[in-house]
Order: sequence, then structure tokens, then C-alpha cells
Amino acid sequence: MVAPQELKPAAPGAGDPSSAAAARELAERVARPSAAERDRDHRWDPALFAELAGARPGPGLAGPLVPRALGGGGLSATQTCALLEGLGEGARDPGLALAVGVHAVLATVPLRAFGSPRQRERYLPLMASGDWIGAVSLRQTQGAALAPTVTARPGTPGLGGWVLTGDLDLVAGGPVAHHFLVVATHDGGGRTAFVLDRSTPGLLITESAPAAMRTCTWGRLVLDGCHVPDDAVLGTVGGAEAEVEPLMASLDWVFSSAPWLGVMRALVRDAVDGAAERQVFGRPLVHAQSVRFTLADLATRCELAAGLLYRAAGQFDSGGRPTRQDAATARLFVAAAARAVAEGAARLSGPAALTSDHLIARAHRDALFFAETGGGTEVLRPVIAASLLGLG
Amino acid sequence: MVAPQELKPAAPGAGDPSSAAAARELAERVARPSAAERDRDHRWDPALFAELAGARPGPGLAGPLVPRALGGGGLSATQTCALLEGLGEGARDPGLALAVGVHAVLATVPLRAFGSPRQRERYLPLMASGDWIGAVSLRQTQGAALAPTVTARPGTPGLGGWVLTGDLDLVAGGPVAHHFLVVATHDGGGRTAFVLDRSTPGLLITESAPAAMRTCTWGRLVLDGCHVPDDAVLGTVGGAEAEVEPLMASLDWVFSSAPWLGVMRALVRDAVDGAAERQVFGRPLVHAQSVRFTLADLATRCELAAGLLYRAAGQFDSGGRPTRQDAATARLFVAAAARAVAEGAARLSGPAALTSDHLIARAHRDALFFAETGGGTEVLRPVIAASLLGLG
Amino acid sequence: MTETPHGTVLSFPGTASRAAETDAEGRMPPPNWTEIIDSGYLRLFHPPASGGTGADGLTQLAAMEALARACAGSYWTATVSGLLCGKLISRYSRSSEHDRLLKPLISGEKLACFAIVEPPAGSDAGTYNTTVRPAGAPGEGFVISGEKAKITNAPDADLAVTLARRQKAPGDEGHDWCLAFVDLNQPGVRRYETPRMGLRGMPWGGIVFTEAVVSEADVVPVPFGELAGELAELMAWGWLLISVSAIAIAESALDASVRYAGERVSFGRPLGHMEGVQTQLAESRAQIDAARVLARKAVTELAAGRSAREAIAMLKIYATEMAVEVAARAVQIHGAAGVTRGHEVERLYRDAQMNVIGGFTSNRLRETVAESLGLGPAVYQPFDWVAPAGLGIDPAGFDGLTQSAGAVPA
Amino acid sequence: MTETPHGTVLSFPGTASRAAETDAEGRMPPPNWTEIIDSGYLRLFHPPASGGTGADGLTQLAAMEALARACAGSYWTATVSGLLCGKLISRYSRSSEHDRLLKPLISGEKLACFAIVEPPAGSDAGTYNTTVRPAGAPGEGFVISGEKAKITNAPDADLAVTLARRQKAPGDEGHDWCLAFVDLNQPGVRRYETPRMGLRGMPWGGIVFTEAVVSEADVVPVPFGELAGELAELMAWGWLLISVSAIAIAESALDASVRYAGERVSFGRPLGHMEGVQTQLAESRAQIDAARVLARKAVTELAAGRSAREAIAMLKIYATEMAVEVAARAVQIHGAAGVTRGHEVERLYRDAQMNVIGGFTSNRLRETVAESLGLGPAVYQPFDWVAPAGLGIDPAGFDGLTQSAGAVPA
Repeated sequence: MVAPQELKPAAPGAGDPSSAAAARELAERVARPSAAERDRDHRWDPALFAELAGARPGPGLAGPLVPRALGGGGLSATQTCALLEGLGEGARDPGLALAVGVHAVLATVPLRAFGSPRQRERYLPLMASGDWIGAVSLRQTQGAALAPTVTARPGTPGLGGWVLTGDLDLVAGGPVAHHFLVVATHDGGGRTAFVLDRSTPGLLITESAPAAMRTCTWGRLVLDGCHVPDDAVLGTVGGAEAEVEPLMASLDWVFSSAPWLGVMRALVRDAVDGAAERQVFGRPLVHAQSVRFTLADLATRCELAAGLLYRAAGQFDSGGRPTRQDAATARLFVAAAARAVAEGAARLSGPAALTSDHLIARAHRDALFFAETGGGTEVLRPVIAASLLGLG
Repeated sequence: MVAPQELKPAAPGAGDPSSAAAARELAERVARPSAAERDRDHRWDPALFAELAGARPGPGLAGPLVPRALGGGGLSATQTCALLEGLGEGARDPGLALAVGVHAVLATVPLRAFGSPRQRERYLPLMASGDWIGAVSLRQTQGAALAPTVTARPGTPGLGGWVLTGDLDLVAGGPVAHHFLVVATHDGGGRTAFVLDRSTPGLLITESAPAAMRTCTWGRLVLDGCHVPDDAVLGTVGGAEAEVEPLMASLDWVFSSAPWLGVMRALVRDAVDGAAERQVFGRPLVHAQSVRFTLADLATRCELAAGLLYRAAGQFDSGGRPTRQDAATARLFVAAAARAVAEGAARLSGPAALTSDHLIARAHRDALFFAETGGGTEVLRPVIAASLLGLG
Repeated sequence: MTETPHGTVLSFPGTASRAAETDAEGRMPPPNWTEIIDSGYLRLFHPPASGGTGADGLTQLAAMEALARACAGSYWTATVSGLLCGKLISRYSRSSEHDRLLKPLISGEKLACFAIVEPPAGSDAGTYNTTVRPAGAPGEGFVISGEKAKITNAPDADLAVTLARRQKAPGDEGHDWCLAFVDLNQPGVRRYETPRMGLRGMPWGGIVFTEAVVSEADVVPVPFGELAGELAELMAWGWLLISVSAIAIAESALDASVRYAGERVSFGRPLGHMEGVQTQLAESRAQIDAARVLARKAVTELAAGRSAREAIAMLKIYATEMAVEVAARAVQIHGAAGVTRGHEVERLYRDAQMNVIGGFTSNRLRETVAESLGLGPAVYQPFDWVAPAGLGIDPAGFDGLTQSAGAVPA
Repeated sequence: MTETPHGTVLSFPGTASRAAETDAEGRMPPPNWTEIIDSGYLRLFHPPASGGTGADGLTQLAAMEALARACAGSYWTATVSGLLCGKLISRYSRSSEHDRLLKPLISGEKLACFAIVEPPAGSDAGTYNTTVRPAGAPGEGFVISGEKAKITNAPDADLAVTLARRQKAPGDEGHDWCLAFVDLNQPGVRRYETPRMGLRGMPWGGIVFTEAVVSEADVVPVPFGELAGELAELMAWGWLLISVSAIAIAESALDASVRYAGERVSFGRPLGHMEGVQTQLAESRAQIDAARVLARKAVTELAAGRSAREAIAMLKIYATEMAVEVAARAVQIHGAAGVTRGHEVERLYRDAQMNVIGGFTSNRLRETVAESLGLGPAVYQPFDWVAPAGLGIDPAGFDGLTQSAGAVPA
């Protein structure tokens, strides 16, 4: 059995252990017991989210990155990374952790970074308390690498504002969200980010879920000529390419990966326990050198992944601009590590462990989905290569 | 789109293309349309099995290895391998193909090889017609590598026969089987194989299914002091270690792998199509050299896996004794290839393809299960190393 | 450990016994050549009509692997000359010239090289400049000028099967390219050796042609299309040659590992009893077998005159990279001994990497395989799509592009 | 491409410019040593009290990587002597002897080696036989006899920090093992060089002690437990040393690949614009960064005097195998140039493999990591369980053990 401290985040400036521990304990208590059953039923539990969001004093998972002045936790990126890692390890529920991360980071930080004072004051306090859930489509977290599906044209003269048309799937939090961050393309080219309230006329949310990450809540956003006012624009008109898109991409690459550090630690622990219990050829599996080597390699992957991820997260605390290369590198490595650890843990636990009651079967499924989001290798590698080569 | 002939079995003496093609077409017509839905509902369709079994003239999937004289197809091992490959490719349903293989090979061949004339005549004709389904526990297809769970003691004096006690999970075909092959351990050591009819008093079958291979039908066999006659013994009393066990292991390693050759071809085809349709960075994925290389490597893995598998199968047609090393080598390679191909196909098809309607999501789940059966790497590698080193 | 081959197995005990010395001295000892000739190896690949013994494909394969296991460098030298150049000559040279050009290669009196690559160019034939032009009036023969590089056997060969451009007289509507069979023992030819990491028994280097003389009969025009057509089919023999070298190197590395694991005791535990080592041996066994089975299929096709380009492209990619992996495992199993100069696995590790590079590289062949999957030809587009997608610049911090250093507002 | 290090960065332009020549000649040119001394490299690792400059961990790391990138062989020589042996001496030798033993290493006047492994034994200390025994009556000092092999710096070193058994006088209840600081410039010492695949700038070989003299003050008994205890902690510096060598080699290989990809055009396509190459560069970048980040964590711990044994074991396993992979990719990207003797990546490829073998092998370290996961100590059991499980013999055919040849009954 692996003591947590043996698999601590690796990097210099690694996550504040206390916030990680607090989140782990909370999640273990309130989320883990129902994880398998929520997964089986594709069920979202609002009360559970509220409990994670509201915990006071404690992690306050809804608003770690909202400044204290606006009712948030005012945590650093590193602390937030640790919080999400603890959530993943305690809850053993990648889907729930994704939902929390999308709300607390992907939907929150762009508002904090580019929102007008009015937008910040309107949205951030209620997002921090968990009363308002913000949603984002995972199609739009790697800039416009995937073909844009939403267009914006100027509102009818006099009225002003903008008219948005199109649809977006893979909207994490969609069915329960109060508002949505959406990037739309202009006819003349150029893209603008908008924040749309659920009440916007012409905006429709339909159910549409992938087979993975079932404990998250998923929707499809249909924009049927939605008219939105000018102050729904987030950042500069036509400025998404330089503002919201690069930020959203790095946020997804880093913070959506954080829970997987915890999930991987949990998987290694399960693998260690499984290898200790299982007998093959009449010997405990854990006596086999090949098994010991596999476990050593899995633990090593966890260390390395944590190091890269905390390096990338730490750059958000440095005051300077984080580098996209390090964020993409961290995601590339963590995604591969998550798949390898899930597969290794499965190999050591045997076919009996492949039921949705075990983390292993769910993590094996969800890790594949995780590896394909954030753009997957076909986006991450060119991004890294582009900055190495000075091309792209 | 990959034309099948471009991904033909590789080995010298590769499978008779005609039987492969016939099985593929039949399975594509009768099994593929319902595969996703049977998978969602964990449903076994007796009529479907009967149709696959009964097809005349045609593959006759229930009894390819039953001699013609006993009403079977009298096919060679190589032809049977091709048949199962075609089934896997056409049905796109690893669970169904496993069920067919367990009945038609794992439950059939030991009776043919070690059955008394009476046993052969009683069981084989009705197995060949598909009227009787034979079942085997995948716990007992790698000798006694996994801890034995069934014991045999001599029947009460006068009565003769044997009394079997214990239980077995992972019994493929269990709920619908007419009889079961079971290996039991004697108190004094030594193991004996038995064939038990479902009607045997004290034999109980309960539902118990893994989360993978859902279109197969699974059961748990509970033997509560089952009294069986002497002629339930298959082969020599105490002889399983030299007779049924090595045979059953090689049969599983080779023939349970065969459908995966077809599944892998189907996955590569899906990956090629997916890469042609998907756009990333505004270009068809298939224009990206990295994607082309991945597809080339996946196709290569298929070729290599087919070559090893048909080499091992061909040894059953040679008249000599097949080698366990080549059977284990083939399984080790095919299992790794199946996982790699499922993962690669998923990577190129994107998160949208991860619904159980797509083969990719099901194959990714089932390939992991497949890789853990037949003993998995922790059994296969020692078996191969033992024959290389002359140890073990 | 090799599979029982069909037909007779050749063996090369002398060449094998000299393998370490051959590597150390960086050239093939003459007795190796004698042993190869006496074995009849060079004759296996050609029909009796041409002075060969016309062995079947699997016999050819078994003999190739046997020689490559004895000494990979000697194998390359003999097989490039006797098999690859031999087949090029019998296909392209005038039959009237076979006695002069082909027989000496098959008998081993002469050594040939296939001069195709040029110094900077790699496998991109479009950039080759070596040119054949008429020496004078029609009938007065030709001269060839240009440089070929990284050519097996170049430093020692008597004959170069050379791919060159044709300088055409006005009105000559013939092909733009030709194969020239150039006698290398003449004033217009300078050769040099290129030092290399492995396969040191194989002469390897460049040829500079300066107005070297080629007779009328030894210049055979070929259409450029041939570079992707029949000529490419013949080059598949070259890929097979390299793949067999890789398979043999891997087999030798595994063989040495199994022996060592059987003898060596560490911390009181015989290596062979440790599952970590068993895993490495089992994985190597599976990988080597996979390559060999595909090689057997491919050689059977080729020897029957059928195309096996895709299968051999797959084989070359897999076998050469597999051999590097297997050799690296062998080095690990042997520990410090495995990196000591003169130790078999140290040599195998250096030799293995040469096969990955030799002939077309893996990535070039992956393109070939990809096209065979129906993906269409490679589409090149300048790499300029990351920035427009909004991923070409670093992100802002939490407080936007103008945030004040560091602190999170609280 | 290296991360901005803390403190000042040392640079070794002269050593870097001679790297190819150093590899070709198989020994470190004297100007390298001068450059290393003048840079203050050797002083970084020791406190001012011992004549060092006591740099912080990240500065040490940056300097180590800078030297390893300039020339991996020279880096090994300097760092084994100045860092590893220096730390062993300052921890174990009597402080009265530091001026004599430690200062010359830090100043670079003398070179030291760590003599631990013996010819057949590998890392299994239980089998070491080198022994220190009293030369005569108490106070008359000691003599040491035995052979050490595969030792960095052995051929050129002035001083050997030697692990040896103690021959104890009756009644001596002291430890069975000792560290002996042996002057190598004396009659009782014979050295030999061992030829090797890579790191050829580093002297490497064996030492034969025949009644070599060791003064009373230079023999320090250590409990056998120390081999897994504090001595092992110090050896973790050795693993770190090797890991940094691997990271630097990988970084140089990637650097060369990025440069080449930027310049090279093939089939009209600049290499850097091709996704296949981009994939190789991106994967290498991620792997190297992962190793370096862990190295930074580990060195910070070590320099602060805390244990980082598990982290460094993980690092050594990953970094050394990673560097082999990255170097192999670089060779592939460079094609034939990458296997040509004298080309940077050809050298890096040979150097990379040395790190995997150096110090404890990966598999030995995997055992260390496994134990740290709470798996308990390795349990050895003779490999005899396959046959009893019914998997030790080949299966019967379809028609049982007595089947008649071939045909399937019909």
C-alpha cells in the first residue's frame, strides 16, 4: 500500500500539500462512495457539487482562482493544481473532477483575465460560491484547431450587439450551467469570445454525452440566431486569437490534467494492492520481478508527470507569461502516463477487476477520452514543435 | 478505405481466404447490425448463434473442427483461424466471436482429442450442429497458473465416480451451455479433466459477467458436491497436466486471438476513414505525415500479428505436436497489437467516436480484457522464457 | 534458435570466428570471401542459365540469415554484390553482356556496388546530378561524371551499377535516366572510405567519376518512372537484404542473452530465473519471430516474381527498429560487458542501427505503406497553421495581458 | 534549449570544440582539464571550508549539464573525481587528512576514482574480494590486494577511493568492510584501460592491487550495512551524475535534430515542416523536460542534505533509457550522416548507452524503487513453476497424443 507522501508532486514549487490533502479527504468522504454508481447511471449530483463548492473552511472547489475580494479562494495556480489533484485522488472519479475543473478554471479564469469590471463582478462571486455554474465546450479549448462551428454577425442596425449561430457539442456542465463561454467566427475572419447566459433567447441546450467521463454532465449547445448585447463580448472584438484562445488552451492542458495526477496515484495504489493479493503460478504476483518492475515504472511515470505539470502550473504564479510549450508538454506527458498507468494497473489486477465498480475499468475508459481532448497528440505535438522550430 | 485484400493474413499457409470471406459476409449480415445494441444491453441472442452455427452451405461456425464423419466441417486449424478472423471482422463484435470460439474450439477440441469414442459420439455431433453449446471457464485455459478452485474426491464406495466441489467464474457460454469442461484437483495432487452435463445434480449456474465482452454470455459455475460417473472423466485420471491443460492453453492462445485479427483490420479501416473525414487545423487529418505514419504502423502490426498467429495455427495441421512457445508468442504479440490498434484508431477518430455505437470504444474495452485472459503477460512470458532457457 | 530452413543450410564458421576481428579492423578478411564463394552462397540467387543454382525463396532466406549471423558486414558485402547488383544486371543489361558482367559476380571473381545516392541528397532522386554523356561521335561510347556517396562496397568494388542522368544529343527522344555499368578500375574513378558506427566489415564510401569511360553496351536508358516502378521492385530486394541483416543481428543478440542468462549469477540469483530478464527474452523472441515470419512470406513472393513491395516496406520498418530494441536489451542484460569493445553484443548494438538508416529510412517507407492503405500521395503544405488557430503565442496570466508581477490579488 | 539555471552558468567552449577529436582519440586532451579547473567547476560541490565555493543545488546542476553537453566523457572524469570522490572523502576520511586527500581533487591537481566493482561481480558487493590487511605490527599500516574493474578514471587517477574487506586481527570487533584511500602512484598498483563503445574521452578500466601500501590514516572501517545505508546515499550522487550526463546527451541530440530539421530539405519539403519529424521532436522535448524537472527536484534535496534516493533511482532509470531513445531518434532524423563516424549524433548515440550501464543498472534500481512502494524485499525462488501448472510441455494435436500424421479426418 503506497503512502500518499511517497507519491507527492515532484516539481520544485510543488502543490501545497495541505490543500491537496484537504481536497482529497473531502472528496473521499463525499464523492468516492457514489462514484461507481453515478458512473453506471450517467448521473450528475447537484448536491454533491454544492457540497464540494461550499466546503468552508476548506478547499472551496468552486472558486479557488476567484480573488478573495470577489468571494473566491484567491489560491495560486500551484495550490489549485494540488486541489484538483487531491480531488482526483480522493473521489477516484475523473468525470466529476473534470466538471469541477471546467467550472472553476476553464470557465472562470478567462472572465477574470479578460472580463470587464462589470463582467467580473457579475459572474465571479456567484461562480465562486457555486451558485452559478459556468460551462465550456471542449471543442473550443484548443483555439480553432478543430473547425469552428459558431459564427457571429453584427446585430441589426440600431439594436447593436451580435447574432450568434451554430452549435457546439462536448459542453461540459452544459445541462446545469448558468452561462457559457463561446468563441465565434466573424464572416470577415477573426474570432471573438462571448459569455452567454442560459436565458439568452434562441439558445438551446440538448443532452448529448460521450461514453466516457459519465459522471460529468454533458450537453450540446444550439445557437439559433441568438442576439447578444455588446457587453456579452469577453475581451476585444476579434481578439480571441490573442486573448481567450491561447489562455483557454493552456488552462485546459494544465488544469484538466491535474486530477489525473491523483487518479494515477490511486491506480498505482490499487495495482500494488492487487499485485499483493493475486496469485499466479501459486505465488503472490508481487514476488515476480517483472511485476515489481512494472510497478516501479508506473510510480516513476507519476513522479515525472507531476513534475512537468507543476512546472507548467507554477508559471501562472510567476507574474510573467506562462509558456504554451511547457503547458502542451505537460499535457502530452500526463495524457500518455494516464493511459499507461491505467493499462498497467489493469494488467496487474486481472480480468476480475474490469467491472465499473473498480476505478481501473472507468479510468481506462476515461483516460482515453482525456488523451483525445485538449487537442490530443495531433494538436499538442505541432504546438510544441512550432515553438522549438520557430515555425507554425 | 482499406480493401480487405490489402490486409490479408501474412503467414505462409495463411487462412483459406474463401472461408474467411464467407464468415465475414455472414457475420456482417446477421451479427454486425445488432452488435452495438446487444453490447449496450449485455444481451445474448440464441437465434443469432443458431444462424451462425447452422449456415449451410457455408462456414458452419459451430463445428469447423468436428470431423465430417461426426457431422462437423472437418476444417483445418488454418481454415478455422480464417473463419474466426472473418467472424471478428464481419461482426465487429469481440464478445460474440469469443463465445463462438469457446464453443467451437476450446470446448470441442479437448473432446475430440481426448474423448472416449462414446464421449466423441455423444457430444461432437450435437455441438457441431449448435444444438448443444459447450462452455469453459477462462480461469482454466492456462493450466493451473491461476489457483485451482475445484477439487475432486472419489465417489462413495460402491457408487464409484467422483465428487466435485468448488466454483468457477468467467465461464463463457455458461448460462446457455449444455455441458462444461472442468479441471479438478485431487487431494493427493494431480488434476483430472471432466465433462459435466448441465443436468448434473448439485451443479448450479449463476449470472456473473465481467464489464467487457458483454455480447458473450457469462456465468459462474458452483459445484456443490456434484457426483459424476467415471465416464465423465475426459482423458486419463490425473492426466490433465499432460493432456487437456497444455492443449486448452494453446487453443486459447491461438484461436481466441483469431477474431482479433479481423477486429484489428476493421479498426484500421475505421481509422483510415476517420482520418480522412476529420479536420484538424483546417486540413484533413490524413494529410498529416504523423497520422499517415501511425496508420502505416497499425497496418504493419496487423500483418505481423496475422503472420505469427497463422504460423501457430498451422502447426495443428502439421501432424506433429504444435509448440507451446509459438502459440504463446502469437498470443503475446496479438494481445499487444490489439491494444495498440484500438488505441491508435481511437486517437485518429477523436472523442466523438467514443460511444458504444462505434467499434472503437467497445474494442478498446474488450482488447484490455482479451489481453488479460489466456494468462496475460505474467503467464505468457514465463512460458516463452521457460522454453528458451530450458527451465521452468 | 533460427527456424528450420528449407533445403540445405549453409554455414560460415570461419567468418563467424573472425567477426570481432573484422569489426575491430574495419575490413573484411579475404578468407571470409573465400568461404562465401566456396559455400555457393552467391549462386543461390540466380537461375542455372546465368550460372546460378536457382534456390527457392526460403532456402535463399535461410542462407542469407546464416551469413548475416556469422558476420553482418560480410553479409552486406556479399549480398549487395551477388544478389542486388546481380539482379539489376540480369534484368537491365543486354543478355549479350551477362557473361562479362554477371558471371564474375556470381563466381565471386568480382565485387559490385549499387551507386545510387549522392552526397547531399539522400533518397531524393530528383536532386541527383551524376551524368552520362557521349564521349564523341555516336558509337564512340560514353563518359560519366559525378559523385555517389554512402555506397556499400564502393571502396573495393570492381563494378558500379550506377543510376545517372543522360545528356541527350538534340533529337534524342529517349529516357532522361540510365543505369550505367561502370568499370571502377580505371583512371577516371576515385574512391574514398567513409568511417561509420557499425557494419565495419563492409566497405562503405563514395565514388567520384571524372570523365570515366563507359562502353556503349553498358549504358541502359530507363524511364524516370522506373524509379518508382520496376526498378523500385528490384530495390525491394535491397530492403529485404537489410531486413534479414536486422533479423540476424537481433537473433544473435537474443542468443547471446539467453546464454548469458543461463550462466550468470547475480546476488545469488541465476539471471535466467528472474522474471525481469524472462520478460526481456520473451518480448525479443516474439518480435524477432514476427519479423521472420513476414520475411518468409515476402521472400516467397519475391522469388516467385510477384510484387511484395508493401510487405517488404513493412518488414524493413519493423525489423530494423526491432533489432535496435533487441540489441539494446541484450546490452542491458550483459551490463558493463555489453558496452566493452570486442564483446559480441557491443558490436551487434552498433551494427543494428546501420540497418535502420540503410536503404530507404523507416519514415520514407512508412509513406510507401501509407499510400498502399489508400491514403493517397503525401500532401505537403508549409507548416503555418498553428498561429492562425490561436496557439502560436503564449497565454496571458490570470489577470490578463497587463497583469502586475506575480501576486494573486487577495 | 536548456532551462535558465540559477546563478552563473559555466561554459566550456574549448572542451566542446574538441569533443569529436576527444572521442576519436579515446582520451581527454589536457586543455579540457585546464578549462575545467579554470572554470571553478570542481569547487562548486564543496563548502568554502574545504576549499570549495559551495554553490546551491540548481547552480551545481546547471554547471554539470553545461560540462556534460560540451563533452560527456570529460564531464564524467571531472565529476567522478571532484564531486563523487570528493564527497566520499569529506564524509569518510579523517578531517586531519582532508588537506592531503580532498584539496588536490578540488583544485584539480589530482584525479580520483571510486573503485568498487570487481571483475566478474557487477553490483553484487557480497562477492567482492579485494582485501586490506595489516602490513605488520599495529601502527605499521596496511597493504591492499585485489582487482577492481570497469572503473571511471582508473587508468589515469592518482587516488582510488576503494571499497575493500578488512582482514581482522583476532579480537578485532570492528567492521568487516572499509573504504581505503589508496595512492595509485606506487609499485603495488597496475592499471589497464578497457576499450568501450562510448564516453571515450573518459579513462575507464581496471586496477590490480598487489600488496599496495595504505597508511593507517587512510583506512576507514565501514559497517556492511553502510552499503545500503549512508554510503548508498552518497552513491545516489553517482546516479545523479549519470542522469545529468544522459539529460545533456539527449538535449544535445535534440538540439542537433532541431537544427538539422530547420536546414535540411528532402523531396522539396523542409524537414521541420513534416509532422513525422515534428512528432519526434515534440516527444523528445517532453521526455527530456520530464527528466530535468525531476533532476532539479532531486539535486535540491541532495544539496540540502536530505535523502532523495527513490527520486534519483527513478531519475536514473528514466533519464538514461530516455537518452538512448532520443539519440536514436536523432540518428534517424539525420539519416546516413547520423551513423558516420565523427558526426555529433553518432557519438551521442554511443555515449547514451553507457549511462544505462554505468552505476547500478536500470533493473537493479527498479528493485530499489519497488521496495520504496512498500512491496517488501525481492523474494527469490527458483524458476520451477511452469511445468507443474501444465504449461511445461507442448500440446497434443487435434486427435490426441497418438494422432496419425497430418490429415484432418473427414
